[in-house]
Amino acid sequence: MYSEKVIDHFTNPRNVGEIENANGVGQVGNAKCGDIMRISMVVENDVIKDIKFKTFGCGAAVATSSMVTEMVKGKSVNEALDISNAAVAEALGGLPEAKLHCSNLAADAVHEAIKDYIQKKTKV
Amino acid sequence: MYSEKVIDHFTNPRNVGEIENANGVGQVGNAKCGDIMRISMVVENDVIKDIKFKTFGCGAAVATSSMVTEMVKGKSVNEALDISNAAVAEALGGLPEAKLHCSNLAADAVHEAIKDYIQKKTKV
Amino acid sequence: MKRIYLDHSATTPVDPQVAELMMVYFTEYYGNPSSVHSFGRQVHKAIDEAREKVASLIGANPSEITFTSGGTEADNLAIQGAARIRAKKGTHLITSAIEHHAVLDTFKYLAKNGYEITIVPVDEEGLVSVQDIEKAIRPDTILISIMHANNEVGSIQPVAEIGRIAREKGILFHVDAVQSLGKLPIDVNQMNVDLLTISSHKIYGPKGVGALYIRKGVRISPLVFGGSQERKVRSGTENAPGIIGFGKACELAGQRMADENIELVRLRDKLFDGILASIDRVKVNGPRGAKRLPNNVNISINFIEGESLLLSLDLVGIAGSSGSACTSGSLDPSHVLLAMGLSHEVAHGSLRLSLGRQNTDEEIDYVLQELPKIVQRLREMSPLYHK
Amino acid sequence: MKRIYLDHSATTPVDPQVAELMMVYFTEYYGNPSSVHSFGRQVHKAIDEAREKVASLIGANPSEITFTSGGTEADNLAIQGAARIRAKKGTHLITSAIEHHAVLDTFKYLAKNGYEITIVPVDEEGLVSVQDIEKAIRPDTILISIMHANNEVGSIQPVAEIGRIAREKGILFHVDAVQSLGKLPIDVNQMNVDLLTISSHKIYGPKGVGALYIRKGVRISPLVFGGSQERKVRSGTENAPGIIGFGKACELAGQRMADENIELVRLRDKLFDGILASIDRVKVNGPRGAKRLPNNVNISINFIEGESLLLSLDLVGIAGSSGSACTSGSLDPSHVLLAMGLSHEVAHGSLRLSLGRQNTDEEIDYVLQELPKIVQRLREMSPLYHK
Ligand SMILES: Cc1ncc(COP(=O)(O)O)c(C=O)c1O
Ligand SMILES: Cc1ncc(COP(=O)(O)O)c(C=O)c1O
Ligand code: FES
Ligand code: FES
Repeated sequence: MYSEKVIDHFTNPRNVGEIENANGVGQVGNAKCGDIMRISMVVENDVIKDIKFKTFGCGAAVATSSMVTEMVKGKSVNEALDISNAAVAEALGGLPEAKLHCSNLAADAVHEAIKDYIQKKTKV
Repeated sequence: MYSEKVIDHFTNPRNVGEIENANGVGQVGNAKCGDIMRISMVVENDVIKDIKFKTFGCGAAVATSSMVTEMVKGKSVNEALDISNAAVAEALGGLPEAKLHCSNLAADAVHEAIKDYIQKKTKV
Repeated sequence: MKRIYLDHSATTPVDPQVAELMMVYFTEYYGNPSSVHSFGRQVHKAIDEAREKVASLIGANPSEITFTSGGTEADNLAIQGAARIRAKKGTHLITSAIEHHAVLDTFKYLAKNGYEITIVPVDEEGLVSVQDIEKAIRPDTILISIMHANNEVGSIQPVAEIGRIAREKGILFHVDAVQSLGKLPIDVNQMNVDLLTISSHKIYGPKGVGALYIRKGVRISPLVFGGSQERKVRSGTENAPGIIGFGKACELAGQRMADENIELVRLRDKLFDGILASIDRVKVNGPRGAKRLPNNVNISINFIEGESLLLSLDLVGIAGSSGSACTSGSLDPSHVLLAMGLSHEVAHGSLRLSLGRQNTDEEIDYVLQELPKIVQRLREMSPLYHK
Repeated sequence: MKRIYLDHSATTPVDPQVAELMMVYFTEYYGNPSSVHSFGRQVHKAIDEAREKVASLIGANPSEITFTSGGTEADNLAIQGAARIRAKKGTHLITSAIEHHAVLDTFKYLAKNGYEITIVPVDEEGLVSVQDIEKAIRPDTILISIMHANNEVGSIQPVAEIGRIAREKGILFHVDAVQSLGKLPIDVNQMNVDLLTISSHKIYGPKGVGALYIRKGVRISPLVFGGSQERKVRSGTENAPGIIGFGKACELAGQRMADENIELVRLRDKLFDGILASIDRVKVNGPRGAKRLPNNVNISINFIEGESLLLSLDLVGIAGSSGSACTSGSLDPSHVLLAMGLSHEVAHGSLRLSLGRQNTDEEIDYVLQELPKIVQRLREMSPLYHK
């Protein structure tokens, strides 16, 4: 049911973990099935220098998490905000229909982390 | 579904036909499935000397017809009146449950023919 | 002894290719298609492919195919399911007098449970008239169910025209195509069909599998709940080997239909002509020629009774069927023959010989040699027969 | 790669003896069992024999067995059929929170159609209490439906005691014995059961076949009409090869059950003990010991999610199942685990490994070697996990 690319990202997920000195952290829960994803990132001059994820969820949730971190790493926060859930699913070669909701986790968590970064920046 | 005895009486029915100079004739129809049996017999001194049948009906109807003619041939009419439908079915080694109604044809037709004989006799 | 099977309308042997394929799904790829693991995923994929093959034989989209346990369940699902979901729109349903029991008994059940039904008659050839259907339509009519081809006498109904009328009036149209599948071209769009019943074991697939075509957008209530398989219309662990076998059978039928029909028609007409030439007082039941299924022969042989005839044929190795009351377990002879105006007696003496893929000229010759002898013997036993 | 199948509660492979037997009825003895001719009669006889074998495994009379297309249909037939025929006596039905969807969804359907239902809870081990059932009974209660053994956590219910109470009060008692057939002794008389559901594909028989035991004298309404096969309770051309295969599977199960169970219990407990010894923060779901099916292992592994676990296991060749929401297609994790009081999160991390006839010690060793590594990897990916 999953594409090879999904299986690849699931078995060898990129950027797993938590960054201790992150300046942008976002966590979202998937209302549909109760899953959770946390993104931590280091942003310098509005560019995402480093990013890691932790995910509690299905194969699609893990793969989209991994994929989205690859997609935004090195990008500016504005570019990253433009990346949609659909774009992540597409980059994985598509997801089964029943699993499309899982891809929402990934982009949303990144967007939350960026929001966190912007808020912190504004406060300083 | 049919016993070997039924199949034997069906394939080699005894006493098929019509007796021209019969002095007892009986015909019955099977209300259940619309089938017909006709018995003609020659009775002398209340003994069934000869008997023949014609039947329009299923395998069980044909076999019971054949069997009943064998059972009553040479018997007195009183003995013949004592032969029940169940006895005919039994003599054939049993009939499938759905076919028990067919055995009613056989004994009934014989009894009708005997009635006919007695009525004719009484008139004379 | 020769064994000649001429009862293909009752059921067919499973094609060896189909049986071989199913075997693999019994013992090797046996997973539950709903499972996450590879044992299940392989099966899921094979079911998807089967769905495409079934859909393709009737001009449908794979997503419009719901697998069931057979034609009977599919007929019930279509009719009960449509009646329940449309009850607020109306409660009147139309069918014909010669439908299969799976349709007629379902109509009778609904008639006892708050619905009104109209059963249109047929002519002496077993054909429904489009005008009769049109006249039967009321403002509260919600469903018309007419079979594509009749299982007893092979008469082919004007379903495309009926479909056009139903579509115009916004009435759901169900077609029981169990007998026509693989024998007549079927296109659910050309025929304006909303619901179409098919069954595997009539086309050299396994018994216990069928399907209901449900036009995209048409909703019906399920009969059976739990598990939500088959797009929530039909629950239960999928009969994966059966479905996959059905798919293969559809594929083979699609490939072979054209050639096979030429042969079936030839053998059918040889059988008809041979019987009519060698036995007197025989009546052909149903139309002859193009309005008849290519594989169906049905005659009434006066003065003799069907079960006796079948038994006698069986004793020389020939398997056929009859509309006689004595074979039916019920009290009446075939409702189809009675609806065509046959008397009880004549209906009783009916014989259906339905041809299939493997029948040969030699087999037909053998039947034409044995049948007259048997008829002669039985007529001599019959109180109705006078030379 | 090794392929280890540990999902026997979802479905089993068909036993080679069963498959071989079915093959004969696909291609050689393929007649319709309702036919008069020898092609049909042979099949009729084989179906009768199958019925005896099925009946014998549950202590029933052959005439009390009605074949269906599977467990789901049998559950529906029992519950819908009993509810419809008893509607005048009363409209209240009782079941438990951990029934299969085939039962629960049917109850929910009835609840929307004029019936009242009570769903009794279970304790943290997944066991129904007899007292709860007793308390739920009302004067208008017409049916109690309780499963023999649960398909997810293997808990064995006190059905005999519930049956005794139902019998005393004149309430019909239905038992879904799909998971216990061939694994626990079943005697419909000792258990005071009126209706009992079984399914072939859980005991090494083919998919798409099941049966409903209907106690002599108990009447239920049919779901499907037409043709009057299966004593008018279930119409449709019989799935003869399937039924005959089911019969054979029952015969084999009866012969092997005692020996097989000893082995299953041993492997089950080895798996449990091994997992508990090598992985921390693991919860056993369901009772241990004699109140559990011999072949069922179910655990919740904290901080990880079921589908990820299944996928990871699948990638090393191990097939299991999970009550995770992510595998269910619905939005909620297993209703069984939730009813037992598990939180959403913990239910999510559940893993069911269900053993079968061919599993070996080596296979269990392999699982015990791979599982901890996978759990470790997934936990490291989990935002919930802190060492
Ligand atoms: C016209 C027609 N409809 C429905 C059915 C029922 O199909 P099944 O035998 O698959 O239940 C049959 C065959 O028995 C049939 O000939
Ligand atoms: C307890 C229980 N009841 C009913 C069913 C349904 O049976 P089937 O798969 O034959 O439809 C199953 C299995 O899926 C089950 O485990
Ligand atoms: S005579 Fe009609 S069933 Fe026997
Ligand atoms: S995260 Fe739950 S289904 Fe994908």
